[in-house]
Amino acid sequence: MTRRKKRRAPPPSRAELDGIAIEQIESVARTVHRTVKAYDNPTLSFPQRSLSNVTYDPRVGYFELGDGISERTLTVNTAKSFAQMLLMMQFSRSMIRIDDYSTKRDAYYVSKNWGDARFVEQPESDTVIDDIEAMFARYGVTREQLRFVADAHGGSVAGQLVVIDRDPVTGADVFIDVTALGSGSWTIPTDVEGLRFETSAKFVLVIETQGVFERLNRARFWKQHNCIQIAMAGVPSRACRRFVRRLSDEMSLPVYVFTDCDPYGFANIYRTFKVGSGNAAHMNRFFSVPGASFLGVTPQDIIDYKLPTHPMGEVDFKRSRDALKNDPFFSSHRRWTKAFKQLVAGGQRAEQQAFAAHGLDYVYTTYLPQKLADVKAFLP
Amino acid sequence: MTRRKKRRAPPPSRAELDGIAIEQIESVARTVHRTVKAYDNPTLSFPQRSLSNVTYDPRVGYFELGDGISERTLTVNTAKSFAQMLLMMQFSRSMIRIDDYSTKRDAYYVSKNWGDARFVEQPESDTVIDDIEAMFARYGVTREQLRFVADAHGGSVAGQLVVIDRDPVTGADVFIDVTALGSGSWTIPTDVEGLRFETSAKFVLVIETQGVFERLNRARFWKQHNCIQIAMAGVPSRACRRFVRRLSDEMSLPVYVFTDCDPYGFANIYRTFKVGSGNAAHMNRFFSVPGASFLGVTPQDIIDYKLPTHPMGEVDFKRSRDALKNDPFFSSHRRWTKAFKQLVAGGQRAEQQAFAAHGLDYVYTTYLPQKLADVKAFLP
Amino acid sequence: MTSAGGSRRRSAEELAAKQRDISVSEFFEKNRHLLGFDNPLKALLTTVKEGVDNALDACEEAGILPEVTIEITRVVDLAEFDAQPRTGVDGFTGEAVDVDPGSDAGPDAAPESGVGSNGNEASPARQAGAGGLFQRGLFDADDDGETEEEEAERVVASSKPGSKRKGRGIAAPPESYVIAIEDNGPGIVVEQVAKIFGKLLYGSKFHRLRQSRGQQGIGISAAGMYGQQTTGRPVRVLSRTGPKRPAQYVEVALDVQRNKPDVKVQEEREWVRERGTRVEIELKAKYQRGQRSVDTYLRATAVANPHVTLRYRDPDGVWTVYRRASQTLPDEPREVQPHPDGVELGTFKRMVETTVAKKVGAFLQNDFCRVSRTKAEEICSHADVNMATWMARVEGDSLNQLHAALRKVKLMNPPTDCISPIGEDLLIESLAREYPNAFLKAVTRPPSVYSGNPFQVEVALAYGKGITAEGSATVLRFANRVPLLYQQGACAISKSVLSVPWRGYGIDQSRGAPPSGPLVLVVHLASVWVPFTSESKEAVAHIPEILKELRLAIMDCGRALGRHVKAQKRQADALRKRDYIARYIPKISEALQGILEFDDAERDRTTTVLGEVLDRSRKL
Amino acid sequence: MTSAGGSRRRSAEELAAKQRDISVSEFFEKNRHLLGFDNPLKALLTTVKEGVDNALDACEEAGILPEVTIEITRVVDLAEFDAQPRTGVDGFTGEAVDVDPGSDAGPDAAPESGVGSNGNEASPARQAGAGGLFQRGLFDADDDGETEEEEAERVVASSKPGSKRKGRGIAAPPESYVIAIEDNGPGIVVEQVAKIFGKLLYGSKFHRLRQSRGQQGIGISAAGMYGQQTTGRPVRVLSRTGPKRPAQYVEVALDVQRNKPDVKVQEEREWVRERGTRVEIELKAKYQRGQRSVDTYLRATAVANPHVTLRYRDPDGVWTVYRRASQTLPDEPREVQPHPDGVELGTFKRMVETTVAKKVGAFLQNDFCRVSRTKAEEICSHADVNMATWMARVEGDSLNQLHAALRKVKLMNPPTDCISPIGEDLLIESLAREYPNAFLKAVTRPPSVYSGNPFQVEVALAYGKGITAEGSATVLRFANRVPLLYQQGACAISKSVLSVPWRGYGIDQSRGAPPSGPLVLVVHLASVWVPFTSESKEAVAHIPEILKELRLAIMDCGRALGRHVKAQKRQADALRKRDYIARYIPKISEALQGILEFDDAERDRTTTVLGEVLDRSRKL
Repeated sequence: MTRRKKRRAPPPSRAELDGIAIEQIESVARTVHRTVKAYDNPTLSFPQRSLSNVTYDPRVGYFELGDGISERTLTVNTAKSFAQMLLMMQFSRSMIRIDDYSTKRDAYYVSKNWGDARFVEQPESDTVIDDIEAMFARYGVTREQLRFVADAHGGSVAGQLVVIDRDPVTGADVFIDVTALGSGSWTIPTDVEGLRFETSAKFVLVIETQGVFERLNRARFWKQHNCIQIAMAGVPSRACRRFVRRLSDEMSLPVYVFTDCDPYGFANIYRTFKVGSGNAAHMNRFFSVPGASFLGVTPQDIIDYKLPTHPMGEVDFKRSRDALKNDPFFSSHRRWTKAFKQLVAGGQRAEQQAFAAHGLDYVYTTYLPQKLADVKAFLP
Repeated sequence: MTRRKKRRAPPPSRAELDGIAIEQIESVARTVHRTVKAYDNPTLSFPQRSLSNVTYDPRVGYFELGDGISERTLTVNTAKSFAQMLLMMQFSRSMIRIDDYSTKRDAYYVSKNWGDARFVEQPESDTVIDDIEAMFARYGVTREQLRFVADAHGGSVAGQLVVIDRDPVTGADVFIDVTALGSGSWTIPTDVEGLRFETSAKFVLVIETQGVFERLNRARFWKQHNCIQIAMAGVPSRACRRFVRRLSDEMSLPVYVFTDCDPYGFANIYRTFKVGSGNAAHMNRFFSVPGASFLGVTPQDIIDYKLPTHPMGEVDFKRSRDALKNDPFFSSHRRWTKAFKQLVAGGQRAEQQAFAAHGLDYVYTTYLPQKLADVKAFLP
Repeated sequence: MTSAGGSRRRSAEELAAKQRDISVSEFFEKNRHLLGFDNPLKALLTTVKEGVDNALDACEEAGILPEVTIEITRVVDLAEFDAQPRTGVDGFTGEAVDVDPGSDAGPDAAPESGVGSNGNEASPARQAGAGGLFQRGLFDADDDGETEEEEAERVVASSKPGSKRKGRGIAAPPESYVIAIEDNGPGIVVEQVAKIFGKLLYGSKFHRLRQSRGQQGIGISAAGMYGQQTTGRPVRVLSRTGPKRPAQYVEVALDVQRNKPDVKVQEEREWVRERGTRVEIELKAKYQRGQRSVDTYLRATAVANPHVTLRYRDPDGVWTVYRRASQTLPDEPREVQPHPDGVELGTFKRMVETTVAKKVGAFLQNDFCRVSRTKAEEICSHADVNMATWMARVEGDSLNQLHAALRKVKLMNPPTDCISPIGEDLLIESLAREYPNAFLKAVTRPPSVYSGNPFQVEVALAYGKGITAEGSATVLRFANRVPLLYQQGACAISKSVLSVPWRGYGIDQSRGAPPSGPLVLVVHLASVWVPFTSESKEAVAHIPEILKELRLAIMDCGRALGRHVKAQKRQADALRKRDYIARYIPKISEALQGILEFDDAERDRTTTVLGEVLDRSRKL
Repeated sequence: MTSAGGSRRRSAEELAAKQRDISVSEFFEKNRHLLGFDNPLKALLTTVKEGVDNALDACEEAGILPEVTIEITRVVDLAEFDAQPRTGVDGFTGEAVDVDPGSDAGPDAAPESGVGSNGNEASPARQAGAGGLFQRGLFDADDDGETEEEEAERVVASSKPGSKRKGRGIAAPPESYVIAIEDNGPGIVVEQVAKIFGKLLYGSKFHRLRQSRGQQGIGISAAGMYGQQTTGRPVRVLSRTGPKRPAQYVEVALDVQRNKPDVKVQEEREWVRERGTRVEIELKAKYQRGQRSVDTYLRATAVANPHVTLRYRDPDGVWTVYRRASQTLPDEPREVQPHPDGVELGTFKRMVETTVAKKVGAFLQNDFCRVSRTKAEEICSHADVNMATWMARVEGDSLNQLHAALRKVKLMNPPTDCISPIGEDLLIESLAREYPNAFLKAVTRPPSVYSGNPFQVEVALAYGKGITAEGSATVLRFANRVPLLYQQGACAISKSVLSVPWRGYGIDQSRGAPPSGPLVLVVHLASVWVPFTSESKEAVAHIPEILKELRLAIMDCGRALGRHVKAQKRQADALRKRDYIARYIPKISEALQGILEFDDAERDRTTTVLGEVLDRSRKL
């Protein structure tokens, strides 16, 4: 294992991050308290999380929240959700104080102690957490800093990478050599903020399916091509996106994404990965990977590699129309527009596994090497 | 890290396993060929994979296939599926020969080269693979030996364990110290047959949700209680089940399962984990973990720990009725019958995360230690 | 086969020899389904309906508060089981009808003076509307799983005696019934009895433009004809026109080939009743309870006729009494002249030929309603005809022009005293008896006109407590106070109910379906001429003007209902809000305390202030 | 309100003074929707129908192969736009009708002799069934999205001239049409013309038990009355009974109050036709193409009447000709005596009173059909009446007993020469012209009886090539060779089609829905008395006996269809299996070669052997 690169700029320490988060929470509470004492109705404001409040500027590189602000002024009708937001902020502050964290589901159960203000269904508490996340994202505080983490599987990592974690109990550094995990791989944890990296890899290959990831891992593809492989297993989790983002930023690595050739692979997976999603735009500044580019499978690959296909369904066509018409990312990239049009014209979609029709090893002996020979040709 | 136990009986080597599989495939093909040459209609026979052909004997410890046999005699109507079964066996043999493997999806795409005998939809090829798996399971050959592997996420491992894998390319031993992965964990690969273990752990704790798994991992629960933690993330994958089975068998470790308190957790997760599933009974002899017992959450825990609950839905009641009436496992264990009746009588279900209502650390500071103090009380 | 032009050729003369007159009774004897005698079940109901309609019309026209007794008696079929001759079933001896008011089993025949004070008491026999009237599906052909055709077929099928006659045609109905309808009306002068009951198309209502239940002079005599056809027995009538005159008993048959009455018996009889008429018709029929039964029909009749007392004895001998709720007769509808709107050329021509007016001006003013002198002049000027033109000179083009001119002048709608609606108050009273705790609303629309015929629409609804919330709303249809039990799907009333945007009023409604929820709708169409889709008077035709009025009336009620539903919701909201303040304000203070770590006194102060702030903003 | 017993009291005498006779024409003038004149669109079709039905009946009864010409002419409304008097629209001058057979635009009036050889050629004008007749939904009220009521409303609405008259009643139809129906029949003797066209309920068919299109003697005179009512114009008739007699022209109006003809003009005229009748009726109406149109009606008429030639000129002046496919007249249906089954007591009584027979035995044998001497004796013995009893003595109980006895004796079904079915061959020929490549099957059931009326059911179906496979099957309904266009849902024919288990015949059918797929059904009910649900003759009533026969006939056809579908499927299966062997056997050998690694020669041998093994097992 070689350690070619060191991290470039040290991220703020955990203690610093914690201090900022607590100060922001208290500041909001103080304003509310002050307003009440002045016999006025207090207001909590946070960015609108609707699609209409999203902008895309290719120079920024990810979907941004616009200036649209939701204000929740305390009235009879809002009393319950107002109380719930403040209670959730209080809960967040207490977690920071004792260095704990919770999933959305945990938080939902914690609310069961709030008496009448408890949540009846988890979607209600999820919404409040999302609102709070959006509120504090304006001050650069992420949800993870507020100590709300995702319960989702974080994705798998294989390849030329050493992750420097710390022991959660002792706080001592732990060096995880990802090359030394045999046929297995390393699972990305839900909170990746404190991780540091050492790597000699030249790029990160992000793969849609676990199946193709494992085939490449078995073949030690990452060794041959000196890279880091990551399996998203569908739409990437927040942790996975943040992990790749940090790898990309701090290790200056290009990121190549390899998905199925269908509107879901293009829009829901790749576009989300690269520029974020419209309805969670407040967090894209932390979670998008603007440095990513699209390796394949492209509609042209279907032709060039004579791939077995499936006819596109109605939902595929609808997604394509939406992407071409309503998605600022695709419409600002002519090559993507062309690719979508080619896809729709062909009416056929293809999967990563389709290369198996040419032999199980075809994908790593032929397709990927051929594509990697010309990374400039990747879709933006 | 201490290495208290060594594996007890060395499993057959890969080469031995491969030889057995190839011999069995060729034997079937030879019989077919011989029959044809005698101008007779050849027959392929395999165990019926229907629920009606499943038996449960608590002394065996898992659901077994009965004596029901499906015969596919070659006629005009069966010509296509007959050809597909033989072609799939040929494909399996060729994979063993070149030491490759494929997912079901890969196999589906490989069939695209079979001309008229190709599959149109993946469920068709899945069925053929299942039939072949059942056919060869009678000779002790697993699907993994036939080189068909699952595409599913295999589960995460943390705790007192060293996995001895081999480098897929060089074949050299690779030692993976699972204690040294920081806040992350080790992903179980799809094929666990060749793995060996070293551990000082006293038990294996199998956890339904990734969220609780991570909370315990962060708290270094496994260090404190000297155990191995495994996250199933829902119904356990074949790899996860086989991995735990081998840990249990070869390291003589008791296995404790920790799921939600609902019919899904009891029947679909725990029962599948321990005795296998009815409609894939041919593989239970390899994949079930008869040494497992059920730690919780039990219906009695709901009362004892005052857990927040959700009302059971219609589907929950239906699953409970099915379990009580049709499931030989539950009906042969009086304590489980009682537990189900208590669940139905209460009409409420509870999740692992529900302990968060008493504090985020309650589950590992209070609940689990209290339960582990009396493992004899675990449900069978 | 006979080849063309072969031996079959017949001359026009040969064919002409076969041409014959057909009497209207022969026609309807063969087409009795047109009059509602499709099957034995329906024949029973139709006969009761025609008898009750006639009795009520007669009483009202004579200015008498109606009391009608209906008795249905099952009789042994003499032809098959009994060779003994018979006279009368009952009712024609004084005792049988003179029901003892003190008898528990008998009908409630308390004197008029006592009825007022008893009006709201439960009567001893089965009381009207005892739970059953507004039960869902009672009037709803579509709700009960059995369609009208299936019902009819079952009736026919069950009337087949055994397998011996299998496949050889429809057997006669298995049972005979005597239906007796008795009223306290003015009686019928003896000379008219034969014609009224023994001749189709004879009556007082056809030529007048005035609201009445009967219209054609065909119903009761058709019932008599059906009875005669199926049992061979004539209609029996007992009638008395005043205390000083004797009661007259008449047995009259109908000579079908000539449509003429054939009087079999005519004699004086003793009768305890001072005035009134009793009609008995014996017919093959089938009696059955449930929807579209006589019981249902009478219950509904009582709803739409709160001024009527009905006493009913079913074939099992059980009496049911529906007492009147109102002591006043409805306003008497007046006759009107035809309105120029909707008078077709043919009718106009006939009016020109038969008028007594000498000159055009007078003709227009006298023979039409709503034509003043000014309007007549206007019409004449349009037609280029002089007001003083002699009527005898009106022919050819000038006639056509006059007719065309009628439609060019804007006229007032016809007068509406020819219609007598039930009225919003009485409708609400009727519904309130069933649903004392429900929301009630009634709307009587101003009269309107279709094809020159005035009509008026009334709608009442009940919503909420006491009404089943499951399934579709119940719709009760009435035409001129007569309940409509059959052909709900074909009726303009049902169509209008469907067309109203119930969701806008807070009522659930699936696309193309009736509204659902705890809702009962009573819809009444009153008109001088109700346009039924068939002579059996079961469904109102889809006349655009009527559909429009129905829709407006239903929407009127609907809007009131919508306001009620909204108000209910507002009230619930206000309660919820007060509750909110009490529950969530302390939580806000606790959360602030948790974050800012101030003391409990400050927390409580914050709670107090928050409560005041919110109370103030709630009032704004 | 007037209180009870107040000033409103009227006596029976006062009320009696208002009773009046109502003429049948007055009745139907007010109830014209009962006769199919609900709206202007339907009035047009009904008038054409009645005229064509009469023309065909007359020709057939006279033994003449019918040739009927139908002309519909739009006319300017004189009352509004034209003050000039008029006589006739056309047709009453020799030239207008004497169509030149060589003219391309004119109707195909080739002489009889030439038709036989031309029968299968395409005719020059629009040919019958040119793609449109069996198009799905043509006769299907439920398929076209517009219901009959909507259609009617739209018609009424669109006939309202402008907003000026908004809400003031229904305006007259916007257009007048003259409908002329001309036939080559026997003509009508001049004395009869007035009564036939100027009086309701006058005709030759009512009193006979014999299959005919018209039944009541009410249709064509009702059409005339409607025309007179809406345009004021009388019916115009030109008729000639033979080459030696002059043609007679009659203009006749109907005196509605007295139901009497009122002859306006009667004179001799020149006419090129040797024999025949031409009727012209002017009426307010609306013309529209599409389903339930005149065009559709005539096309369907041609299908069920292959012996008829129809020439039709639509309002745009375009001629369409439907040539006869058969040169033979259908068998002439005979009159029959009533069958004892279904004779009700009332009818029986009248027969007893009016018979010419002197004694009971003779009465039973002469006045009923299927009563032999033996059977008469049997009846008498059941009734305990002597065969020699004088008829004058039959009354009271013995009459009832005789009537009851009629039903106790097992009799043959009525004779069936009173019915004339189309026949299986002609039905198939009709369908084959539309679908030369489809599977065809026709079934003519043996005659049966309901209520003493003989009837017969025929069903033909076409399936497969050339028929749209989408949506429901097309069902064409006919009664006595007359197409039924309205009220499909209410008709016994539709019900029977629904009730048949189509899936058993390999045809898709959702629960409660009609069968679907490339299927056309022609269903014909012939009877001496077709039981329609209403006088407008649109739907057959649900008579159990008829439903049963319909079902049997449809199932007969269905079974043949099932065999056809199954045979098709077997054929397809065999093909598929041969294909299977060719495609998959080599794959098995290849797989075995891949596993066992034998050489290509062994692989090919294996393929050969496998093929033989499978071929053998396939044959077993």
